[in-house]
Amino acid sequence: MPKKVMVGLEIHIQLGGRKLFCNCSTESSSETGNTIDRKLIATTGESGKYDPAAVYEKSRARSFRYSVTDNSCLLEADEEPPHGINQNALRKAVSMSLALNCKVVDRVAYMRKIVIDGSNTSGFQRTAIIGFNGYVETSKGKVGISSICLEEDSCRKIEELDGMVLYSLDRLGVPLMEIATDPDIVDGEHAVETAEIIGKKLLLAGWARKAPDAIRQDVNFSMGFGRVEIKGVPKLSTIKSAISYEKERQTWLGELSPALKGTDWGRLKFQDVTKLFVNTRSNVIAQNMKSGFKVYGTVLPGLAGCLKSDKYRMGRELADVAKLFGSGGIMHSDELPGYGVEGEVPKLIELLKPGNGDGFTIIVSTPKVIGLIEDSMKSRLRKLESLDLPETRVVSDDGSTHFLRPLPGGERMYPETDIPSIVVDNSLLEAARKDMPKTEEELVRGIISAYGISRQDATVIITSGKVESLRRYDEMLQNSRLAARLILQAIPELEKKAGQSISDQEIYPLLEEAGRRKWDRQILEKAMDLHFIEKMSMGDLLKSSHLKPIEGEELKRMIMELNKEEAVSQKNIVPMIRSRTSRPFNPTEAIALVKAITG
Amino acid sequence: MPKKVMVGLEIHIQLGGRKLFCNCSTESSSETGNTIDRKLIATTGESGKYDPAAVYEKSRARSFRYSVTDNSCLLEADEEPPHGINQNALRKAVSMSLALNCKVVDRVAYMRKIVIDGSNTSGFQRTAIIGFNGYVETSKGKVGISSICLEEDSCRKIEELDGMVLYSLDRLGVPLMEIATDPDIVDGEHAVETAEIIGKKLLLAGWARKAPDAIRQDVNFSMGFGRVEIKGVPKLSTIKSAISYEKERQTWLGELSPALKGTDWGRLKFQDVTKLFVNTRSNVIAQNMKSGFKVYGTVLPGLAGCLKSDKYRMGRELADVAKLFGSGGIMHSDELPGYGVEGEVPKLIELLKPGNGDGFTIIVSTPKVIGLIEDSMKSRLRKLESLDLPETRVVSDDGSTHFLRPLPGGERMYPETDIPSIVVDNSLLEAARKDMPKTEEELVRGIISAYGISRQDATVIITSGKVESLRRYDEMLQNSRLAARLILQAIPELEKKAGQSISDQEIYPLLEEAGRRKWDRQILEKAMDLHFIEKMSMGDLLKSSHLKPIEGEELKRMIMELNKEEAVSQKNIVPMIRSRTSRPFNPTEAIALVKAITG
Amino acid sequence: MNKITTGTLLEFTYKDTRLKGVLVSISEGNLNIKLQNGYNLLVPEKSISEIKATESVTKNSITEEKALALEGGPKRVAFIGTGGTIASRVDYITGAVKPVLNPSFLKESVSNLSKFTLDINLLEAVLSENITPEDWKLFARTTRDKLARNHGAVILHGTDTMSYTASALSFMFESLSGPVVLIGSQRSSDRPSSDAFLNLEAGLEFASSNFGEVGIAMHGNSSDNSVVFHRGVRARKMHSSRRDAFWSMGCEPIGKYENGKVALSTDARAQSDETVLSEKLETSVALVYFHPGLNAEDFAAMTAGKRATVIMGTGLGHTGSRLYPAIKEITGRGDHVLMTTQCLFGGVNMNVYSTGRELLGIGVIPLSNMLPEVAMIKAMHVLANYPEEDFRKTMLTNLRGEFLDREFLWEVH
Amino acid sequence: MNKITTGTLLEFTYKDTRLKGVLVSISEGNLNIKLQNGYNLLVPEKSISEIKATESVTKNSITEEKALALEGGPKRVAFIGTGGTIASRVDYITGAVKPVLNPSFLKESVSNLSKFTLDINLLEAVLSENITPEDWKLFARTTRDKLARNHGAVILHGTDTMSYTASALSFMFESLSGPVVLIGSQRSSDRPSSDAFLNLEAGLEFASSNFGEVGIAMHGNSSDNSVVFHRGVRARKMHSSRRDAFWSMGCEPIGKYENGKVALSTDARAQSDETVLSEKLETSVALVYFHPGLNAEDFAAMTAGKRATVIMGTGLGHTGSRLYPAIKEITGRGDHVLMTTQCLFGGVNMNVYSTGRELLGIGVIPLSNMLPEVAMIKAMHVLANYPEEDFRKTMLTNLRGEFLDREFLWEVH
Repeated sequence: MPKKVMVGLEIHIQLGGRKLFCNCSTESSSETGNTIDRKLIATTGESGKYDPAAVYEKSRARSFRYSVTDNSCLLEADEEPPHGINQNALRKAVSMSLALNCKVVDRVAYMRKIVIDGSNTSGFQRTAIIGFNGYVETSKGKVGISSICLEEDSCRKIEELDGMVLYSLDRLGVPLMEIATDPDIVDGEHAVETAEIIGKKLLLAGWARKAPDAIRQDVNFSMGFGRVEIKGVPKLSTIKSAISYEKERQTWLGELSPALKGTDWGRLKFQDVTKLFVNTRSNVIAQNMKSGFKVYGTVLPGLAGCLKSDKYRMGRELADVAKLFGSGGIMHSDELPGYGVEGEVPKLIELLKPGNGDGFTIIVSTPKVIGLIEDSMKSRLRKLESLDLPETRVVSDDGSTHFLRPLPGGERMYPETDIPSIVVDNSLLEAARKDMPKTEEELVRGIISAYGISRQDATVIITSGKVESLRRYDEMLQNSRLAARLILQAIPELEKKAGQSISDQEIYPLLEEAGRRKWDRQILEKAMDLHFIEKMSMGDLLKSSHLKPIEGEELKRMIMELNKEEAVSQKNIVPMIRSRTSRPFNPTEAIALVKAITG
Repeated sequence: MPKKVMVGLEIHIQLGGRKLFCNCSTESSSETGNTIDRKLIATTGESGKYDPAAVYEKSRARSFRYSVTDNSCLLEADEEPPHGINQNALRKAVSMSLALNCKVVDRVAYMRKIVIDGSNTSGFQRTAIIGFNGYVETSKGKVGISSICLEEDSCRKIEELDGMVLYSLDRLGVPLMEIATDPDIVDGEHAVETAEIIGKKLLLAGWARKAPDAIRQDVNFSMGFGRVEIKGVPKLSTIKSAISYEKERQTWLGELSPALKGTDWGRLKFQDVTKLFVNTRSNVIAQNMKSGFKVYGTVLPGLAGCLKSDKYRMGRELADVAKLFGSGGIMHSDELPGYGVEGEVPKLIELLKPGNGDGFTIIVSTPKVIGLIEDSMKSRLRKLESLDLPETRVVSDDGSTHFLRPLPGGERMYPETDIPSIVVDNSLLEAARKDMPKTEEELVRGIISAYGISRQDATVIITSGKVESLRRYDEMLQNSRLAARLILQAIPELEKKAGQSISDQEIYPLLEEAGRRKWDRQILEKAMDLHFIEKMSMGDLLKSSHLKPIEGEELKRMIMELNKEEAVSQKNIVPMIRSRTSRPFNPTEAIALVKAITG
Repeated sequence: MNKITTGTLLEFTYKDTRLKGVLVSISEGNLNIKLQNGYNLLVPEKSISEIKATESVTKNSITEEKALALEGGPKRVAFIGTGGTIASRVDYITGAVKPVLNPSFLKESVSNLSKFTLDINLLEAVLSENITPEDWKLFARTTRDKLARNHGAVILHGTDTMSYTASALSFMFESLSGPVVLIGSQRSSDRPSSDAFLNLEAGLEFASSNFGEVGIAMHGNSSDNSVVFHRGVRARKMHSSRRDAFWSMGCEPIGKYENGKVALSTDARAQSDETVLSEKLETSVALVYFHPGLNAEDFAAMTAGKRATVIMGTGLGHTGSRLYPAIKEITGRGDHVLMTTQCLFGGVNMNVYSTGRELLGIGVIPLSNMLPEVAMIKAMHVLANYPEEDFRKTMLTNLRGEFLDREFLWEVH
Repeated sequence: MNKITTGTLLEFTYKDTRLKGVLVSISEGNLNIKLQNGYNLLVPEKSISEIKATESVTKNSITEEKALALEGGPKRVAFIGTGGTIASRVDYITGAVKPVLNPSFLKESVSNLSKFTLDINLLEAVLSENITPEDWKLFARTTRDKLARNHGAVILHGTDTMSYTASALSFMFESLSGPVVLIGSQRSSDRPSSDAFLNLEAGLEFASSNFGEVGIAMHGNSSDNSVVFHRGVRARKMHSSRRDAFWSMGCEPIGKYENGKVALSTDARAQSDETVLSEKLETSVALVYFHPGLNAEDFAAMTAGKRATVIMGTGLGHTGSRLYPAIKEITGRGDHVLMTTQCLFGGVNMNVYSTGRELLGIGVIPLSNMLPEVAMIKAMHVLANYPEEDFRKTMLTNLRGEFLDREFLWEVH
């Protein structure tokens, strides 16, 4: 009988600013065009044994190409030791530990976690425990926080080519806070709630990178058949569907497993059946054959009717394996004839000779990997048969989960000797305590008092994670109302007009100039318009007459002239001036002038 | 009245082997693809004055691109000081000095001769006097040898682009022996004879590079109007025609000059007449206009009828100037209408308003250089008017000579301080004396005794300048007859078959292997065939069964088998074996075997 | 506390939390404990309580037989360990590094290992920064002995002073019956990204190729796609951490390993019928880095009693005139002063400027484009193995390719 | 013979030949005579006869007024000469080099000269290899005085020690009202191919740009198409003879002059309102090149009495353990030992290997990627201008860009 569902979360949050072990920015604006090619060799773990995930990766024998970006240096290229730890990131991790009621370690000791899928150029990820044994209050009781780690993010995968994976170095080394809960979560809704509570703390603190993938969740799921780690759940809503998918999957596997016991998996043996498909009407197979692929077929012992029925989905389990080796998937006996494969089916049966209860399948692949696929399918079937389910899975947008690789073992972690251990002393603890994420109410009050803006504006700024922007804008402009207006109104309008989002990095140079030249709102907004909509360069912009305000005598003259054309009034003067010039002017001044002129 | 014609020769001979100041070979097999771009700045000479040739070159404001070759190093790139002097080249220069009855200097002191046409990356040519005050006997008496210098050769010009000259570094630094005669030569025939006598000494010595341009002559001509230096006369026959061309030219200039005296050259003033040519029927002008060139026209004061008449060729003198600035030439009033320029002539006359006795001309050029052309033409006409004729000229294949640049002055030479002066001591003199170029008879006898080959073969080898090849071949093969056969027969046949010449550099690797493996003639010639005709690589060649001789038991077996097909005889056996295999065999062995078999 | 030995599985309370883990080490009052999730925790001894030692776990340290040979394919290569990152394995618990005793574990990571039969001699491991001329002699003798029975040799060496050792062996071996290939690694072999594996793979191929030189086989660029062979007397470590730290100074490497194949330059010296070793070295040689702050007293102190002094001069081979009296003193007493350039690229040419000519005048020997470190080692070799009167001539003779005949125009950036 | 003075036109007989030429010089028994065809002949005094001194020719040596200013366009640049190839003209008869006294002759060869008004101060010429810290002070004071009246300054300097001077001035100037551009040349200005002209052209443009750093303007490659501006504290002469001898070590130059335009990196420090000079220097600083032959006694001799010792260690910053007692002795007495790497590229990181950790333990200060020579000069500056207790902190603070924040992955060959 399946036991109680136990769910734990691992929430990963990228911190913005500088990278964890070097001085590179967490943001990239370009690639350099340089690439480096590398291989990673599975090394034995601490006990002289190879890590199962590593052995598995080794069997895929891929090489890796890294695209060098402007926010990477020799460290990301694995060409120099870490420079030391980013003190800001460390303080934030300590703050978060405190905020989540964790114990903070006395010494931070970095570890190397072996990862040889190429996502780390070093072949390991550097990670350290900062806090442990905390908790967070939820509507369904306390959920324990088992650990808070501060680690380096991995490379961003760009594409997977034949035997070669292309990664970008831009994300490698971004500080990643990993918050792991105990398996105290009882269901999908509870998982979402827990994630939301933790996520909001971070969001309010404004520490996370402003990027779509800045927060990623992993879900640890178990119902008695071992822990399944579901990687990279992007949205909160997906957590729920992933949990329910996985629960359903493990449930039917539990039902099916007695029937599979004792099957001779050795009979799963691919043979080249390409000749049967010379005149196939399946477009996908025909096209693949044209590209030099072959078609292989095998009996699937005892799997007839379990591959794709009302209850069972063994086909998917096997397709997951096929896909990992670059194959598009499989076509199996529960769905054939179909996909344009019709006439071939009798010939396939004749050739493969499935026995009673046997299914069969075909796959498009190459001689180079078909042996690996066969081995992997057999080993997978043995595990499923014995309900030995621990593994790493990946989630699709629809919440379905797919086999990714075996779970890594404890073998894969050993000390990072290049980084001396860091003493968490009182000054760090104090700084962290000061910096602790505040509640929304605390934040709102802080913003109001610091910047003198309305409660409503402050709340919007806080919940949209724009506190840091407000601080920087205000620092540059020395005008907190203008800074708030930019965030709440001017920039969103500009983005709408431009049809694209505008990052703080892009707007800073303008704001710096605005502060230096003491531009008022009109000029600044005009300048933003010219720069982002009319694409005027900063250089030209600063020289442009468009930004020279009409004021004093000049404004007066213009009003007098307008008055000749049509009688001006305090009411019509502003639109009248606007229709005449695109240069900025102060409406108050114009109205005052009209008042003076018209008496 | 023109005075007596006086002719002197400067004979330049490239020496083969290593370059003069570095360890690069004098021979190049490839370019590296790298280029460097340089400018040269006219510097003041020793007296603080600019050299006239330098000033002239400066007015052309060209930049230079150098193609880096495999036989160039930092020295050719003007990126390091000379390594020291090539002792072999120095010895040869001393030998030649002795052979030409010169005094040899006690100390060799290198000088820098400023040259800023880009042909030297340094902007100067390094040169030193080795011998002076010698002579050579000719049928018309002694011709003095004023000096023998050992200098570095200049860059090879590849092409001249708009404002940029492309040179190759391959030739730069090749040791160049410059033998200058006194102006004792009385006519063209005498010049050819003198050149031949000196040339043969070098040819027999085998020191010259084996290259088409290894020997170049300059002719110094004067008949009372100053020294004209005619550069780069390639063939002996051209010497004669150049001298007679130049004599004729100076003669008519002498006749014409009184008539030109006092002409107001300031009236030569180009104006843009492009609009007259919008619908021209001259293809060449139309095409140039399409490429963005303009047409300019000017009056040529007092030159009507002198431009191209039975006696006078002032048109050529002006065309030479135009060509130096990238223009195709000129079209002048003595040849118009013509070249498709017809309808425009009246309009040109209307526009330019030539006075009585004035000619006019048009030229295709650009606004950038037309001013320079105008200045140069005026200054040239002033010189011709006053019969101030010294200049550097260049010769065409037909013997005609053309203005190149003003003669360089003594200003342009100053000490090369990077090279310490070299003492010519007794050991050097002795070595040079031993090495002195021998007479043909001495050489023939030496070759016969050293290599044991026939007088006839020795003579051919000597007169074709192959003595050094013979020495090297013999050294490698340890077989002087085979070496001689290669030179006299095998290689010429191979070259004919290959349709191209085969250099010693290309054949050395094969000969080295042949010597090491003690190949006989058959195998070697087979190997040469495979390598140069069948283009088999050296690696494949050495592994090839083609080169394994058939001998002993194997040869015997083959003869026995052939005997079954057709009765073998001492007469037919060689062609029979040849028809059966392409592998080498020893005909004498085969005949002996036939003898033994047929008894 | 002290009763608990490392390797024991502990249960203990730390910050009100009950934890379980293996004791890895104790230092400076901190327990280093490996938790069950793989993380190590550094715990101040005084802040833990309720310790319970549950069981003793077998220590996972590497225990292996010292191997003398590793049978494989027909190519016989001597495998000599001297220490360094490449000849070590990491203890995955402490992160500490231990010398390799048996290279058989490399079978998994060095793809061509089975092509070779290794004749193994792992010398006592020494950190390469601690290597002295005495060690060079040991390495040389070991190599000579091994070459008698093998085609070539690979020498595992720390990268810090690898180019010095390569220079020294280059001079000490008058002739070689096969290649001697020094291999190091810039990323330790515990890392999946270590350069050790490809360097070893290439090193074995170089060592079984047909030539007779001492050199260094390391990555040619930052990618894992080629390894180059630098002539020992032209190699220099030019980056403290990159894989391609070693450069052939002013010339191309003489060998390249790429796509499983070795390509050798025609420049590579041929192997000889026998290996001849001249192991004597005169260590009384100074290497002086000239700079504006170096005064005559400093110079005198650095060169006192030295048989030869190699100056890393400025530019084309210059020093301040303030050193001339001290230099004259040295040449006057019959000892030698040799000039190289601290620019490292290009050579000295002391004819160009008056300073150079003056130094030549007081007996300084200009060493063209010989590298300063190589000059120092060559002086050690020449002083010990050649007659005193031949010193100058021998220093100026190109014995092992330490002089470049030509320097090509390459682009620097 | 001795009665004939140089500059006299002689007729004489040499080897039975009657020759005519101007006597240029007499040395070592040889007359150096310039013949009428331009060649110089070196004639042993004893082998000539029938000498006739015909006339005395005006000596063609350069005689010029020392200029104080050169009026031109509105951009005011100080023009400071210190010596070196670039600040000299050749005597075309002897080939000897003389200091420039009046830069007006440059008008012909430096195309943009007329854009500038030069405020000239030609200091007594000194060969750059003879420059000492005292000279740096003179250069610095002169520069400060000139900056008060000009936008920026160019300093003509010999290339041998130019990077040392650039480092020294970088530290000595706490702030600068404009750029200070050191310019040298690798080909003397008598050559049409001299790099001096383009370097000067670019140097003047850099000196009139808006930033406030000390650096070196020299060719960026072998072609005459661009000149780069190297930050003083990151520049090093890396080739003895090439035009592009100076490299920005491990980073891009901060400025580039190409097609008549200056492009500055955003990295370039802004100019300040005023120029502040801290000219004091403590010269008791040693620079020690560590190598396998360096023993503890040598080390002790080189560092005796020095306030600070900069070690050019191996790799990531190591020395042999044989030096530890001597190092401890130095740190024990309160003096300083600083670690850099002889690799020159990359930095020291003394946490990676045990050797590094031990050296840290005995008080060695690791200087990351600071260049060794720069470290030595910075130590001179810091010892003289900061409180003793701030030495370590100040050495580790990035004062002038001497530390690289990041090193990019560039390809080396």
